[in-house]
Amino acid sequence: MHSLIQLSIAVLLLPLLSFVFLIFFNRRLPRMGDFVGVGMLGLTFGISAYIFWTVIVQHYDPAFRLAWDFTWLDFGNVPGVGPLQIKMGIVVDNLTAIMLAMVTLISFLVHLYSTGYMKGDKYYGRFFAYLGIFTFSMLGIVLSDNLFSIYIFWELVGLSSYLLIGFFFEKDSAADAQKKAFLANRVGDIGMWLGILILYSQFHTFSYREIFEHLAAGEFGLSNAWLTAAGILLFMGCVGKSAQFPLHVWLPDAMEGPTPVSALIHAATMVAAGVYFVARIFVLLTPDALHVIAFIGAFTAFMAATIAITQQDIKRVLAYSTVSQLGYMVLGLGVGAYSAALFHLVTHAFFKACLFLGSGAIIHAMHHEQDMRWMGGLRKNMPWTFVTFVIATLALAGLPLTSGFMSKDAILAGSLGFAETEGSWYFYLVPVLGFFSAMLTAFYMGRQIWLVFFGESRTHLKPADPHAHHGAHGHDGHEEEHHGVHEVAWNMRLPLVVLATLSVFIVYSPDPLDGGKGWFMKMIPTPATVVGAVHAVEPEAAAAAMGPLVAEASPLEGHDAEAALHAETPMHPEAAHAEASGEHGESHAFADPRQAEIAHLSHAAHNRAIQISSIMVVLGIGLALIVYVFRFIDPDGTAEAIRPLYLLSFNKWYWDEIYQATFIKGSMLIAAIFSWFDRNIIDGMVNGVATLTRKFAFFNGSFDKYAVDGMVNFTAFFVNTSGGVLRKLQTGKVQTYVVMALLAVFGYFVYYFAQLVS
Amino acid sequence: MLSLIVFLPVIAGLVILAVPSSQKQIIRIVSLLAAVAQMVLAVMIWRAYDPSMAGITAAAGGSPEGSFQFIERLPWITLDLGSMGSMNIEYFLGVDGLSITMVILTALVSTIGVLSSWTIQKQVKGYFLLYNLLATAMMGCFVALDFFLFYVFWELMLLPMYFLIGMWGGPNREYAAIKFFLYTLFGSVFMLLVMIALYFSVLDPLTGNHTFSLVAMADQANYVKDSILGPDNTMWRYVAFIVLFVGFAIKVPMFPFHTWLPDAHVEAPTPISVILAGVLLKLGTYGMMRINFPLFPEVFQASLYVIGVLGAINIIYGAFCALAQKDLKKMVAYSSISHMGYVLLGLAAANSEGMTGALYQMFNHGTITAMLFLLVGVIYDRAHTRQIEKFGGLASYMPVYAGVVMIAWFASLGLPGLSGFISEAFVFVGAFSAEVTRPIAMVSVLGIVFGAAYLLWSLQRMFLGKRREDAAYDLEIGEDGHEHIHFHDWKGKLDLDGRELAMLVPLAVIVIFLGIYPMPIMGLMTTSINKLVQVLSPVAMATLN
Amino acid sequence: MFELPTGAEIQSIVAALKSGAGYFIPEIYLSVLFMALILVDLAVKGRKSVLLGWLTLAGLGVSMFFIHQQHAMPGGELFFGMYVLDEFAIFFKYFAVASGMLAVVVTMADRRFEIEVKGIGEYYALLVAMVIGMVMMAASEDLLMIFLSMELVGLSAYVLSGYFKRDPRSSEAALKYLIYGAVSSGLMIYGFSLIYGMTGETNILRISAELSAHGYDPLVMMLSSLLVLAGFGYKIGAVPFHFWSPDVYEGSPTPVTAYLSVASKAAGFALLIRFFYIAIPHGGSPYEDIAGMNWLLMLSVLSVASMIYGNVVAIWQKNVKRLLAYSSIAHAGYLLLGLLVMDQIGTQAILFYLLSYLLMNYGAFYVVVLIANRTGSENLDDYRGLGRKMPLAGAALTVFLISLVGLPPTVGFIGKLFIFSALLSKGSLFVGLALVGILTSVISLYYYMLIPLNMFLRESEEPGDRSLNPGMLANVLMSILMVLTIWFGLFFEPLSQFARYSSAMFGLTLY
Amino acid sequence: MEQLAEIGLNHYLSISAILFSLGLFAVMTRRNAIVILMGVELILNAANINFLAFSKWNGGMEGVMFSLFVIVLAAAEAAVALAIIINIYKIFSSVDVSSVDAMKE
Repeated sequence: MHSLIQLSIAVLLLPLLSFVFLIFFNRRLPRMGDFVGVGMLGLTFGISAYIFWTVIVQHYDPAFRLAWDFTWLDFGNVPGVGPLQIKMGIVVDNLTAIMLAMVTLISFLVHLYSTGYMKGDKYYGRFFAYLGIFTFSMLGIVLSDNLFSIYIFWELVGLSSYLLIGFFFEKDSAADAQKKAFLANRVGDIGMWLGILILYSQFHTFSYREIFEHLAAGEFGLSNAWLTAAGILLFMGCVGKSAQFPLHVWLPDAMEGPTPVSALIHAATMVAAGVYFVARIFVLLTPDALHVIAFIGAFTAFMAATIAITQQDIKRVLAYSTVSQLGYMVLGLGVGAYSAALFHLVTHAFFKACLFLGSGAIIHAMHHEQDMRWMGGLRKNMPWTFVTFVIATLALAGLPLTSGFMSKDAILAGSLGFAETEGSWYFYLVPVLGFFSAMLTAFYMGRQIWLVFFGESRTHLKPADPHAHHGAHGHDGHEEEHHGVHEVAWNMRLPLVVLATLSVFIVYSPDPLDGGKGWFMKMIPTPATVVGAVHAVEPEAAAAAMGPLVAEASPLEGHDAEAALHAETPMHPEAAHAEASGEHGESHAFADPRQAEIAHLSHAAHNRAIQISSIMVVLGIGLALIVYVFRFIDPDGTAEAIRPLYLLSFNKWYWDEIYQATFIKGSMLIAAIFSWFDRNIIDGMVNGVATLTRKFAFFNGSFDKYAVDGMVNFTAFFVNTSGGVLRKLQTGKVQTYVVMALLAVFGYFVYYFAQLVS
Repeated sequence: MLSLIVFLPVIAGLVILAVPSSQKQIIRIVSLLAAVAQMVLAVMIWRAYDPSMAGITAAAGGSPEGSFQFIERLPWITLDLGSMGSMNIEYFLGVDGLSITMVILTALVSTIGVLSSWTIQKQVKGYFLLYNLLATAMMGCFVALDFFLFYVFWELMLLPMYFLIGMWGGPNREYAAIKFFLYTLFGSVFMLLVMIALYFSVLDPLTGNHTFSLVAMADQANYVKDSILGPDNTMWRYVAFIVLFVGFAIKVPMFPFHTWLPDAHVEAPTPISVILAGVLLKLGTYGMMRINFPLFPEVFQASLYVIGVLGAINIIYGAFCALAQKDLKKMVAYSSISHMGYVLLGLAAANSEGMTGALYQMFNHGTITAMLFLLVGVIYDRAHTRQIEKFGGLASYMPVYAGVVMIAWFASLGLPGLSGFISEAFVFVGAFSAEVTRPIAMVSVLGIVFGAAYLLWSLQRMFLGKRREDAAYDLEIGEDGHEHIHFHDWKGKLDLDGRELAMLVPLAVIVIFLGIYPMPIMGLMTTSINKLVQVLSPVAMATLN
Repeated sequence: MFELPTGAEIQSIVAALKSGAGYFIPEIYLSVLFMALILVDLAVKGRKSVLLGWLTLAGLGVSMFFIHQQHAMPGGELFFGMYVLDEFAIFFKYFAVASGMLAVVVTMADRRFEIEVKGIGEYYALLVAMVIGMVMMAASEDLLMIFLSMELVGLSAYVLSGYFKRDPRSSEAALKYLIYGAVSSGLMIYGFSLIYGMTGETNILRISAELSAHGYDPLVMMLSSLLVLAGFGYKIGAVPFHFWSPDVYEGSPTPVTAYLSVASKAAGFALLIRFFYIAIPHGGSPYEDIAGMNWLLMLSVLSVASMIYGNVVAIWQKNVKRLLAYSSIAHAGYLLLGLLVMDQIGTQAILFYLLSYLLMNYGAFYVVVLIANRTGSENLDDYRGLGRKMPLAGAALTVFLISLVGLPPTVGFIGKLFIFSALLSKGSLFVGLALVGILTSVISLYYYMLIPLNMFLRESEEPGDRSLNPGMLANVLMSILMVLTIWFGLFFEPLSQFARYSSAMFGLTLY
Repeated sequence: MEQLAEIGLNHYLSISAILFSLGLFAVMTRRNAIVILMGVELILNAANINFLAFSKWNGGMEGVMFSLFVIVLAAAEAAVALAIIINIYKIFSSVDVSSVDAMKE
């Protein structure tokens, strides 16, 4: 087993250890054992940093890939299939390394941050335990090398998100939110599961690589429509997890959870897992599937942005912006801008985490005030927070010199290239929506900055609220609330600083205008599809064209990495080329003409994208300034003027109401109907029979009792009545008995006499 | 060995018979000892079991040795029936991959059941007598390889169950008990006819006599050409299959024969619910795998779609009914209807993944549902009500209980990392891989969502949030300033006490362990399942004719 | 016009009697016992019921020994073919004596006899007379003997059923039984006369020979067989000749009820089997129309009607004795199923079923008597909560009832098993009948379980957990019967072997 | 009318058939227990006539024997019956069988 594998296993298990330890012993430890969590995560981060260093910096190779697996289930010699084993394994490649580093870093920072934020909570220790299991399952998603295990960890992050959203479970809103989140994710997971099943049913394996190999070899038994379906269904998992339309409704509610959780799970890592998963299966997505993905992403980005404009809750604004940004990533994958999307995933993770932690600091300082209307002028009180927040905001808005700028523009460029490739007019909706949302993003972030940090404090405007902690000084004046709000302590400040630093362009690329020149895009080249034109070309040609994914000597058993590396490098001319001649290299790599053209055109569209998006961003910020700083336009007045639109946005396009009315009400109704059916129809023969038979007045009164007692269905009723009728023959008069017998004899006689004569 | 594990409880029962009924503690301890001994034996059998032997049918040459293990085969009844040769009934026990898992499950659950019977106060002696009789009957059903013997054990279960529900049950127990009795008897009497018909249709290849041996019956080559259930007598073979299927389906219980279950569960005392859901339901599906399908493979192949659809109905219908329940125990009862639907679906897949999933699901459902009912019992003991809306916010006041409930509930809704997930997953894998059941599988996945829905909803209503106004317990501020609750007339420990933990923790450990690494149980069954699938496959039948 | 027999003929007659007497010992012995009991009753003064009881018991026990002797003897006809000795007959001799002994036991347990009647002597004497009658019924091979033995049983039964003179129900039972019995035996004898007219023979072997040799007028044959069937049907209490039985069973003293429901039904079957198998000439296949009529259909109708009617109407009964009466009608139906098959396994099934019926039915009646002694009632509602007060009796009764339903592991289950095996051994021919039998037995579960339901699941009105111990002897007996019921349910080999051995009849080779 | 010129088997059989029917009629219609018993006697005697006639025409003794036994048993039966009926009269103070129907469904 390669040392990196061992290390990544350690990375995977340490947080689990922290969970197990804390869940059982947190009450027995000093400080409820938070140091255990922080320490473990620190260690985890250290190891992943080392992995990152070795993988990305040392072998600087796009095709780097390590794999190790073991037989988890053994079905023996299955009739019709042959020996069948289900394997579990780990894969370490560039993407994994980067994700590991990112996840562990943010998780570590959040742990640290929480020591300040959650201090004094009743279940302080349990909180760290939950964070531990979340980190564990998230790392599992990152590391796993097959669909089955990723599904397992997929649900486990769902669980930990469930636990953490409902951490304040005594609040009904929190309990509702956690249930909603879990169920919404379950719906997505069903799709994902069906997708997995489609693939398994064809290949009897879960492993990515084997599936890709089979696909590349054109062994997919069902029609192409099934393959598209598989892609879309797998994407449903992402729709659930990454809160894409139509399953986005859970994420804003998830803000009921503690803010560090929002930062870690619902901004940086878990919600990005959906994107990560789609990236993992990117190569098997057919063009049709990609179209669906692209449109859903674009629509989500736009819709969420419009909603974010009107929200009052500081965290909700960020939540919707998260949805919107995830929409971008999905859009990016949909249009084939693979690297760009993943790039945006990482950059977004950092600056959005920064924003959430910042807002957390504000909320903490404001004594759990979340409504932006009652904030304002905080820049004086909280300089550190202010600065980091602004940096992250710029990155989110996508201003030059920030990381967000590079990644977003790469995506938009990709979308342009995509639209041009596909040709017909409606594909242009994708880039249009993308650019428009860029403007909206800039606008609502500008609004938020202004409402929170600039102007005068509006705390005193807040109507008195006995329940709020700071209700004591609701109405007293300026000074009063000023020494109410202070900058937060170092353990909450440090994460802000680190994350803000990571939102600057230089970390990723020397050229502030082009991420393509950066190490990231080079290390994460767009893999060649295995389904596009694959049926045209020869299997092994396709296999070769698949780039890193299938390029291993002995795919099945775990093996020595060096060998793998030797086996790989020669097989990737394009990889080498890419290193040599920068971004242009990629386009030659693709066997699939469509993919090649997209790559080409999107590169061509690069500059246009920059120009348009910069204009959009400037427009957005300008609008924000006009509205909130110079007050040329009165926001409330405008809101009145366009009330329907305002309401639509303010009420989140009414999705919650719609779902409530249709699905939830619907299933409740069905449930009611079914159980009624169960009680009254299927089982109800009994009672129905009882009522029926009461009409037979000449039965003895105990009939009900007997019937309802023992009789199970209609035969019971029949048996009983027939009994009731037959017994009437028993008159008690002996002569009738005799007559009966004689009649019987006579009857027989007549019967056979008739037979004889005939 | 097997005889011992089967008849231990009866021996215990005889001992109890000698104990004066005033000595409740002794009676309990005796039964517990018997159950534990059974457990130990089960583990020994498990350790000594060789997973590479297939079972299902006889080994080459028609002798069960080399195919089954721990065989005990004695001539029991040998009658000369003149024109029809001699009637041979054998005392024929043995285990293969199908039974061994169920044997372990039975031993486990009946031990738990004894522990949970500790609270029974009324007529302890009679109770444990019947309980031990029941335990013997259940274990016997799983290890019997002679149809006659199987039938005897099968019917032997009814009477104790009738009295256990009827005498120690809830207010409406008479109804529930007689309903259970009539329903299940209705199912099994037809089995008697089929059994006799099979007897006249099958010849034991070794002795050349008619036989009740299930091993001989499982091999289509042993059927007499022009007998009533002979290979060419299609009509009667279909009839027999359907009759058997209905008989077993009633036990499962399969829609629309399920209505006895909610009543029986709601009325039965906790330990009996545990036994009922934990083991008895499994007998239905076990019977299908052991008897119904291998004996009539071609009919089975012909009716895959129907079975699958019925399974899907069970899954979804049960889930919806559970969603609508107000009584916690009734909800759990419907949930087990829903979960047994997965088993049916997996069987309908008729491939290794599906069947393994089904059998594994039987085991997991046994442990998980046992936990669920025990937990319901815990809260019922305290609050004397099971109405969900009578609770709320319990998580703050009974953290340990809430924790265990979390494990059980999530295991039941199929959360990965807990055993329920793996079995359901492979049921779906199998069902989807099979052409016939693919559309059914695509529909039944909805069950996953609604399963999550009713479980999470009940979880929220009972444990999260704050105490309701009309809750079944009072709130008070303890001396330490924290809030506490206390139930009316409940003297014991508020949170789980030692006995309850002793029942629940082992189950929880098993559920978690088998969720992470299923091979210890799954490894036992794979060979037999593959053999079964191979026996059932159309290929095998083609080679036969 | 008739010339007197010559001396030689008389010699031969005497010789035949002498030779026959050797094979006639049990009957002779029982007749002696009968007279002895009357004499003892006259001779001994004071309370002698217990003494007489034990005496009868012992006497019958001894007769077992004489019957056992007959196994060794070569079977064959006696007294000019009036009488026959074969395994079949021996079986029923055992059966009659055994059930007689059980009847005595039940009688000795029944308190009502001390209350109701002064002189118990005639009772036992008549019981023994009935035993003799039944012993002869099973062995008689001549219409005359059949008639005589049936009348012997009948007359003693009339008296016994009315033995509680001051109890109107008992007297009513006697009257109904008398009238019904007299009429049906009248019908039967008229039928006999017609058969005699057709064949000029009264020995059933020679009758069948005659019929198959010279043929017959189907109309007359049918009429006569119907009349005979009416007579037998009344003995076995099958629908539609059953009407007397519920009332008589309810009214008669419980031991008599038990005795009638088991022994006289069994004897009736013995006659039916013998007459049906032997007198009616069978063609090549047993299932084609015989003697111009479709016997198969007729008997099927009888048995199906009995099963359905008996079980269905039993659901309504509140009086346990009456309930058991109806159930015995149903059991006649099950037994007829065995007769239908008309082959050796069918006969064997019937004999086994009768044995099981002997055990479980007597057991049930015995417990009923014990309970009646304590509660003074045979009403279902008065059984509430008895399970707590008489646990052993409750358990035993439950076992007997389960066995009557036919659930394993009881002997009743094996009986049903054999019956259905006999049916299904004929392929799919009788599946329909088997289905009816199965379904009706499910119905029977319901009403049988009403009794344990009341005993265990319901609480009695009057409080107090006073345990009603029926006494050591009774407990032992109950336990023995219960254990036997279960033991033979698990290890029925000896019983079924015996039944098989006994299914051989003189002058008949079964298919 | 020719074959009726001399007494033949058919005459006897017709007589017995008529007797039999009368007996059945009595049994079915009469309320008085005694009369019902007389009806039974008629039936038995019908049988006797048959037996005798047949034994004369078949030329065998069995019929005669049979009828003798039937007569004897009829007497015995009558004795028992009377005893029972008297007891009934003691209790119900009537011998009307239709009034004796305490036991019924």
